[in-house]
Amino acid sequence: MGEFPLLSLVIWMPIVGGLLVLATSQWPSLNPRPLALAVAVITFLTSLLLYTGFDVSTADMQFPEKASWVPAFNIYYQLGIDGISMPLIILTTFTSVLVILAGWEVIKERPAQYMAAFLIMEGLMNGVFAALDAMLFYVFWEGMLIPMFLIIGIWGGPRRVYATIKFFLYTFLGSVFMLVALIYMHTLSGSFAILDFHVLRLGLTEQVLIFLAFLLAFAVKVPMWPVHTWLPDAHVEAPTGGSVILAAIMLKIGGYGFLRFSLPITPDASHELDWLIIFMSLTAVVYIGFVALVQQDMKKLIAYSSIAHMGFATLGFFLVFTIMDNNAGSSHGSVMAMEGGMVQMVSHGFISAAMFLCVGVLYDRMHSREIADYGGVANTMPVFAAFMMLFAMANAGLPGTSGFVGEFMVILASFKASFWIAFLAATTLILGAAYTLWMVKRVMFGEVANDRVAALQDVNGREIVILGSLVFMVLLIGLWPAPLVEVMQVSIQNLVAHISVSKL
Amino acid sequence: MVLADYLILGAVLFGLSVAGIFINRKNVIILLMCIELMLLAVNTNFIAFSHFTGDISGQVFVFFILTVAAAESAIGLAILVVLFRNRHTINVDDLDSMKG
Amino acid sequence: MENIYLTIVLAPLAGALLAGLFGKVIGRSGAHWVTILGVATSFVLSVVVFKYMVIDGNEPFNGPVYTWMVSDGIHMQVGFLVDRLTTLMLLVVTFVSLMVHIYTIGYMSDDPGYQRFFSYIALFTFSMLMLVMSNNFLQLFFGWEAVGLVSYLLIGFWYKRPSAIYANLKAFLVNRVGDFGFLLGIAAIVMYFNTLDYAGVFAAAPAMAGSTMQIFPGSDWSVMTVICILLFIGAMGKSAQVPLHVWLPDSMEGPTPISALIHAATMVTAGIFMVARMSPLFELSETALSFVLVIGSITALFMGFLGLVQNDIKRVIAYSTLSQLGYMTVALGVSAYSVGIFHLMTHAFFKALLFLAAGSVIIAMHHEQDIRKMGGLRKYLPITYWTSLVGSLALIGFPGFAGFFSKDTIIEAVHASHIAGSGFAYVSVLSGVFITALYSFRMFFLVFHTHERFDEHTRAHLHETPAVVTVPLIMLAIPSVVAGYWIDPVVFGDYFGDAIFVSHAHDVVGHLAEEFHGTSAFILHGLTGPAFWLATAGLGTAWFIYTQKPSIAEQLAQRFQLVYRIMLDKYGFDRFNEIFFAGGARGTGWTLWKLGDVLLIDGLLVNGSARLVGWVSGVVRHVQTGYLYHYAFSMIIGLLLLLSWFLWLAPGA
Amino acid sequence: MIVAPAEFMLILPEIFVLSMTCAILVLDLFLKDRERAISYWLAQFTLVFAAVITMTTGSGQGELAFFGTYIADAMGSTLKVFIYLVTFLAFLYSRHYLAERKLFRGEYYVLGLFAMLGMMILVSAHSLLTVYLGLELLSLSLYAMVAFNRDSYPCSEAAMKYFVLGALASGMLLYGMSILYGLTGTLDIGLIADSLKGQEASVPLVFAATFIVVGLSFKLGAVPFHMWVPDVYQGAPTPVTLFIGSATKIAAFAMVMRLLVESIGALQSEWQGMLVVLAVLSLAIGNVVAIAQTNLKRMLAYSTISHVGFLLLGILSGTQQGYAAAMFYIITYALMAAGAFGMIILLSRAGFEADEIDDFRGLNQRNSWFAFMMLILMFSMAGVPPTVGFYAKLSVLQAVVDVDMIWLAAAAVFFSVIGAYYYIRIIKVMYFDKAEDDQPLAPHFDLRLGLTANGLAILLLGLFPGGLMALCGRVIS
Amino acid sequence: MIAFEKIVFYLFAAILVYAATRVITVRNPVHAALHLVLAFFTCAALWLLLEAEFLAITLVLVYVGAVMVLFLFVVMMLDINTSPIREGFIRYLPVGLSVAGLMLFEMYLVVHSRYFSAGQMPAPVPHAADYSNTRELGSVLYTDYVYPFEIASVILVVAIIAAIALTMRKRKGTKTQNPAEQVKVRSTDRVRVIKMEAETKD
Repeated sequence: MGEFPLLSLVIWMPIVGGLLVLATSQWPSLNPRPLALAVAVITFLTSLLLYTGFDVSTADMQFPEKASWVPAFNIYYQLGIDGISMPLIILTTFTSVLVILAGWEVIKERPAQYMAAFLIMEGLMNGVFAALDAMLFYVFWEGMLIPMFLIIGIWGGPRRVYATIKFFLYTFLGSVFMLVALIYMHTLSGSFAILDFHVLRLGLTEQVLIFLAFLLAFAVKVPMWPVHTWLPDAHVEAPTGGSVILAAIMLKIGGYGFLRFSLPITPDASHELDWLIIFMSLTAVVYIGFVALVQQDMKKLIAYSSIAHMGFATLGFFLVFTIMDNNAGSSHGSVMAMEGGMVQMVSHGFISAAMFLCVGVLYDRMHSREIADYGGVANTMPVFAAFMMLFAMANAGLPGTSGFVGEFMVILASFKASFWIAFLAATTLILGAAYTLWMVKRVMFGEVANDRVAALQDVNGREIVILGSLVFMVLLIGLWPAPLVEVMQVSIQNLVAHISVSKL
Repeated sequence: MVLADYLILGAVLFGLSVAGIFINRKNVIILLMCIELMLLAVNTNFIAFSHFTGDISGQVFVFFILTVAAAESAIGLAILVVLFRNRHTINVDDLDSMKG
Repeated sequence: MENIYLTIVLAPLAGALLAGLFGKVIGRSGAHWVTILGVATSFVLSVVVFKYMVIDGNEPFNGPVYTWMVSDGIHMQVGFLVDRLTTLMLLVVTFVSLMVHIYTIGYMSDDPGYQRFFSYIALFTFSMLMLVMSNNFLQLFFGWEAVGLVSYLLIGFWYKRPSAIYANLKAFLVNRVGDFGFLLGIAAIVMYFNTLDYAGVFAAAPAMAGSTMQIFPGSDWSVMTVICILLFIGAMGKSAQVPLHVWLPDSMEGPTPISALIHAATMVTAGIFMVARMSPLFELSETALSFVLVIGSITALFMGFLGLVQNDIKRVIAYSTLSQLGYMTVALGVSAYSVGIFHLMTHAFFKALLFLAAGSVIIAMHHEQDIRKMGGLRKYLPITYWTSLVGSLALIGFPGFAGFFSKDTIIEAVHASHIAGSGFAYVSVLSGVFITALYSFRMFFLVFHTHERFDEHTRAHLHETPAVVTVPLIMLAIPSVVAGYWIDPVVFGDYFGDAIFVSHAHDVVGHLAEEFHGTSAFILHGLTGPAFWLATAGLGTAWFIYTQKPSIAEQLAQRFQLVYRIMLDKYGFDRFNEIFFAGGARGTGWTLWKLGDVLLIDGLLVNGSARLVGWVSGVVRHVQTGYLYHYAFSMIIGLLLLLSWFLWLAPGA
Repeated sequence: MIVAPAEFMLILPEIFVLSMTCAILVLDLFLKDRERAISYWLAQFTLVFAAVITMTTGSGQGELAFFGTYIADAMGSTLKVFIYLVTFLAFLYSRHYLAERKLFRGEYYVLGLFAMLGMMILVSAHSLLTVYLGLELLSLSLYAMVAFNRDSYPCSEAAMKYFVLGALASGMLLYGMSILYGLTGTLDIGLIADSLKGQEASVPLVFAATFIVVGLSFKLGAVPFHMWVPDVYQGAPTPVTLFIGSATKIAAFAMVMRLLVESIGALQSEWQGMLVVLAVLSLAIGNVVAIAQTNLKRMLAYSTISHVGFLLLGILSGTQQGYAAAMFYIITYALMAAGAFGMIILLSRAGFEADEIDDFRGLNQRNSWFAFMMLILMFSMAGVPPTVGFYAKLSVLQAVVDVDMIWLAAAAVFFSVIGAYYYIRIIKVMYFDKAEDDQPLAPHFDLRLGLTANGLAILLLGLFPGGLMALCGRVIS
Repeated sequence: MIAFEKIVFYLFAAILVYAATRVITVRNPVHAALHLVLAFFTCAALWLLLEAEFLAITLVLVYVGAVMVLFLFVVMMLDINTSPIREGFIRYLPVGLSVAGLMLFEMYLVVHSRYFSAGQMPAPVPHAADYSNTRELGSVLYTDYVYPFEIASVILVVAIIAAIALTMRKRKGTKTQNPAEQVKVRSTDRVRVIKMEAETKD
């Protein structure tokens, strides 16, 4: 451990690879796809070394790297991962491979730019998860917007411009206040190291303001109600790969931010304002659940379902204080809540990716996302129907799939906080099933709706590989979440212990 | 005579030039003349200060102001001529092709 | 033994996976062979377990298979608890399932989704086995949801039919409502017991009996009551108790073998099994027991009524299932868990028999299900006829048949119970007997007797169904008769041992056991009881009305038009759900979306602020008039304001 | 009363530039039109060699020369080098543009070099008098350059507006200087600072400071003294706009440093308030009004105004760090502005000005490399990492937060979000819209090279901002 | 002596203010320019009072002699229609006056404050009769202020270049001969015989 800059490799390999892929666009005869795939696969394999070399018994940052970067502001190129960030990095590298594959045939216009954008974004996202310097984090965090902005804008649907500008400005607005908060803390601590921020003493008012700044940034990213409205638009207009990355990873970055920044840096403010987060999360579960029910666009429906699912993650993260308050200071259960939130994030990464890829499979053939244009797809695409069914069930949180694990843990823990929180959270069992399966019913089942559906071709080998690998992950986590929970256990216990102590 | 008298005189000239800019909305030349008035106010200030502090540098400054102002007038009028050739007017109201 | 347990569970799963994933490779016969082999293995091994556990009298097995995960000190595992209760369930489930598998070969022989179907039913068996063998709540929930999933797949098996895909969605969602409560119940258990294992929970439960919690501020609720009611809500969903029963009749949209499987051995019995399994918890809360009792009574009686007005052969049986599930629930409510399970078992046999027989009729009638278009089938379908008769007699509790023993014991147990609601329950179950006999034999007579109401074409092709269909019928008819005689050890004996816990105060079965003097005495006693006479009366009434004077039925319907309409409307549950819940949810969703998201958040806040900025921009840019003097004014006024402001602020001003 | 020879060494860059300019002026008379490139190459040589001189003779300590009218210090040398650099870019980008429009005349380079000389003088001024004279040398040259395309009406209109307002601003500045002179009795910046050192801020001092701030604000283009900016940017020939938009901003920064910080730094608490007002107004008006623009040059003008708001934030913090941040900001901004206007030049051709935003439609299809360069420039202006624009904003915000003006930082970032909209609109046009203009884009090699270097510099400085940041910090302290 | 100085000051100050007022109010730019000349003259007189003889003379020579002549030249050359010049004059007067008045008021407050009072800055002792303001200025101009002086010279060069570059142009109507062309000419170039068909009357 340590010597070899594995994290840097995972960050920069795709970026450099992406630039190489971009360079191939100068020679139109070159096919950029194999190169892009190779880069993604190698990155994924490299990232697996992070898992194998990971020490689950410590909460310390592992694979550390540190180099001076901007001495004038004490900014370091400082990397390291713990049990919270490691699964997310692997999720990123894994999803990126799928995304490259998913764009293999459909993207005919400027494929090199497309592939390059995804690879570069992969590196940036890995950077977000690995950065231990707040400014480095921020650079990756914002830098990520650029490729995504282009992906939606260039390869997106008819309203792509509106969607992508909305996406960009929304997230940009969210993050700039975080920047101010980071700068403020730098002023106090003289350092931009996140771990220094964790132990930085802050008064309550300061904490509340910093918390709110973070909240805006992360809530937009997650997204939490009521700053979620960019997501349906962005998802609907983005190309399939864009939706996948957006749902599978970008949203996780918001959740990750809560764990890495909000909670440990401003524990007292988090305590003061946890009702707000819980309220917003439950609203996401219930309100968005209802809204998802009536969507007529498949991608929009899945986008809304993403919001609802991420509500579970944020709910899990912020239950700790209510649990302590209602159980005479005992935080027992909050580790489960937080782990549940994390598992939910990882699992949602796979499931939402799968759902968007499924919609992508249909969209590639029919060029429509309207539920009304479909019906009886199972007749012409039986294999696809089986995949879709499985992912829909996972989306509805069926035990045995990964979708269940996180929800289960969060609901169990939320009962400790309050019956009513658990009650509202558990409504997802009904709502989640309702909106997902209703969509499945209208799209997949019934008589063949029209000639276009009748002409559909079932999934090809490439698509089977993509969906099959997701099936594997979804079932693996669903049937045996222990390895996933194990890697984050110590880190989360450490986090809970840290935030249980007031900074005042 | 006290210093303040000269300063007030300078202020009056300055005020008049400001008023002139406000009142004259048509002719660029009058605007230029108002600016000359303003410079006159400044020069008077400098000379008065120079006199009352016994420091010659104020007068040197005025010397350069006069020099520069002359050069400035030359360029200004040259631009005016160019403008007139292009547009056949120096009416300020007509100089609004760029706005917003 | 552990390997045996594992094999019991995994054999059907292997069959399901083989048939499902490689259906094209192994072909149609390959599909039924692998699945039947899987289920048969399970059945044989279940018998082995039965011998090991019951005959050899070994201790129950309770052990983990693997650790699912550990979180916050709570070990979540997949593991098996195999005791006598489990053993009984294993036998019932695997046997009925095996029969259904065999039967399916015939029933589905023409269907293009043959392999898929076998895969599903094997998976169904797997799920149910996981459920009954679980030693913890996590796995229980897993099996719980898995049967929900497979029932969803099976009910919607004919996914082209709008009614089928409507029914399966409805089934899944209604079940989810139950699961909602169930999951909360599990959460409550984790909160108060910090474990998911039955053993740990049961051990700690008595100590928790007195604790209270506050759901609404200021009102203390017994923790055990809350837990039990929440768990029971789950059971209401799976075991189709009012008001979560609405999915069950609609589930008839699936192929008939499925109806048999769902209604007899799997799925609906899960709730009953679960409550029995949780007896150590339910015993701690009389409130919860009363709740169970009342719900069960309502279901038993009122769902029976609906059976009277149904004309679809399978629906009649479906309502009878509802009603019988009510009986089982009533048994649970009066703490007669063993009786409930016993009825579950007998019911599994005769109800599977009835469904398969109905399926046989349906095959013969070329998928005609309306009993008004049948009649006089006795001579065409002799085996079906006789087995149906056995099933019907068992269902109505005719003395000597399996149903008699279990049902009569339930009635007796209710009679003996003193917990709140038992009076109402007694009336309900007694009246239910009459109703059951009435609708059962209404159907029986209309199908097999009376004159033929079908066309020539149908008659020409009418013949007894093949052996793969009739053999299971006969195989099921046997236990439908003889299973009842097992009452002695199972109910009154010490069959269940520690598997079921009944507190002394509620021990009605123990009370009955004192009066039990052998099965023949029990039959004789039954002949004198009101239940027998009510059953006979029902049978007679059916005979009279439907074979002798069919006009009476119509007159009754005319006379009590309101009642008839209400019953045809199934008490309006469906309509209410459709309008209030489904419509309400869509309306809520629509309102929140259009009003909240589109109008308020996006329209007003997001696009609104964008528009505002744009508007301000458009207005402010006009300050830049293009006129030189305005620019000069701006400078001068700027200077003036700065001067005024900062001179005002300046020290010494 | 004798000027030591060493002092001439200090002003060697100025002397060299002046001599070369005069040489070019004379030489140009004898050149035929097709030999005009000689003037161009000479001008570029002048810049390169001046940079060499400045870097070799540059002095770390502040050394006074010519009786205190001139100061040679590290800040001055650094700023001068960047001024050469930006001027170099301006000349480089404008060469073919001018040639295509028959404007390729020696006077352009002579005036440009004179303007640059004015900037150099301004940067090294150590007396109110040299500040004024440097400013006027700069301004007069610029007035002439704006009107340089004398057959163009917008040019002359822009020049007229620039001239009148510039003269007015000079008058105000001079008035402030006169009062300041009266209060301190000296024109020497160092002596002024000395005499104010222990002094209480008095009403006349604030009065003088206000006039000086107004004069500076005009030069910077801060609201409400910004009105000339959009019109001049739009009206002037693009190469001149480039020059005004980039190099002069560096000079203006130097002027602020010399006049506000070094002379009346004692009044910091007084002028800080004024700068706060100006900064917030500039951020608000600049960003908001830019949204409504359709002309790219005009939009960039408003964007300049908003950037000036940021620059003022750094200055008003009143700390070394803040000044260094402002310096970093203005240098990087000058590079960005040079690149952005360079892109307009790149897309223009004889008879066609690519100064409307719509002219950038589908640039990614026509030439993805330069679309990418423009993308970097726009994101840098918006302050999105990993471009250098982000660090510029970061360092300025850091300075503001350090002096506990967090609300100001919050306001600044808020307006920069609004500002991001119009930058990404350019990107939208380039990447998401279809190209209407199917003329092949065949820029000259030197232009191509220059813009590529310019764009990549923005990116590389964004990845490794440490060096430049440290340099700014070092030369300010 | 003091009284005389006062009288002179107020007299010239009054004329100056009057002339300045006329500059901004007269209709005809030529008149305005002439009033400006008057203002310069009176101001020069006031500067004399301040013992700035050289600058006073320079003002008259440079400004009145050169700059104002240039102004007048341009005014007349451009031949501007004077009628619309005073349009809206009355309308803008109140705003203009109030802004100017306010500014004047503030300036008055400042310059009249104690910092510039006689106590703070007493009138200096008048110089002896042999004092030469010109010598004084000259002695510093080429020593202390040699650097600014050089800059000023550059400014003047710029002004020259700029003025020429902007305004000098080849006259369009000018006719010039090219002897080379004339020599090379051939007869065929001079006369071309064109064949035409005869026109017929219809």
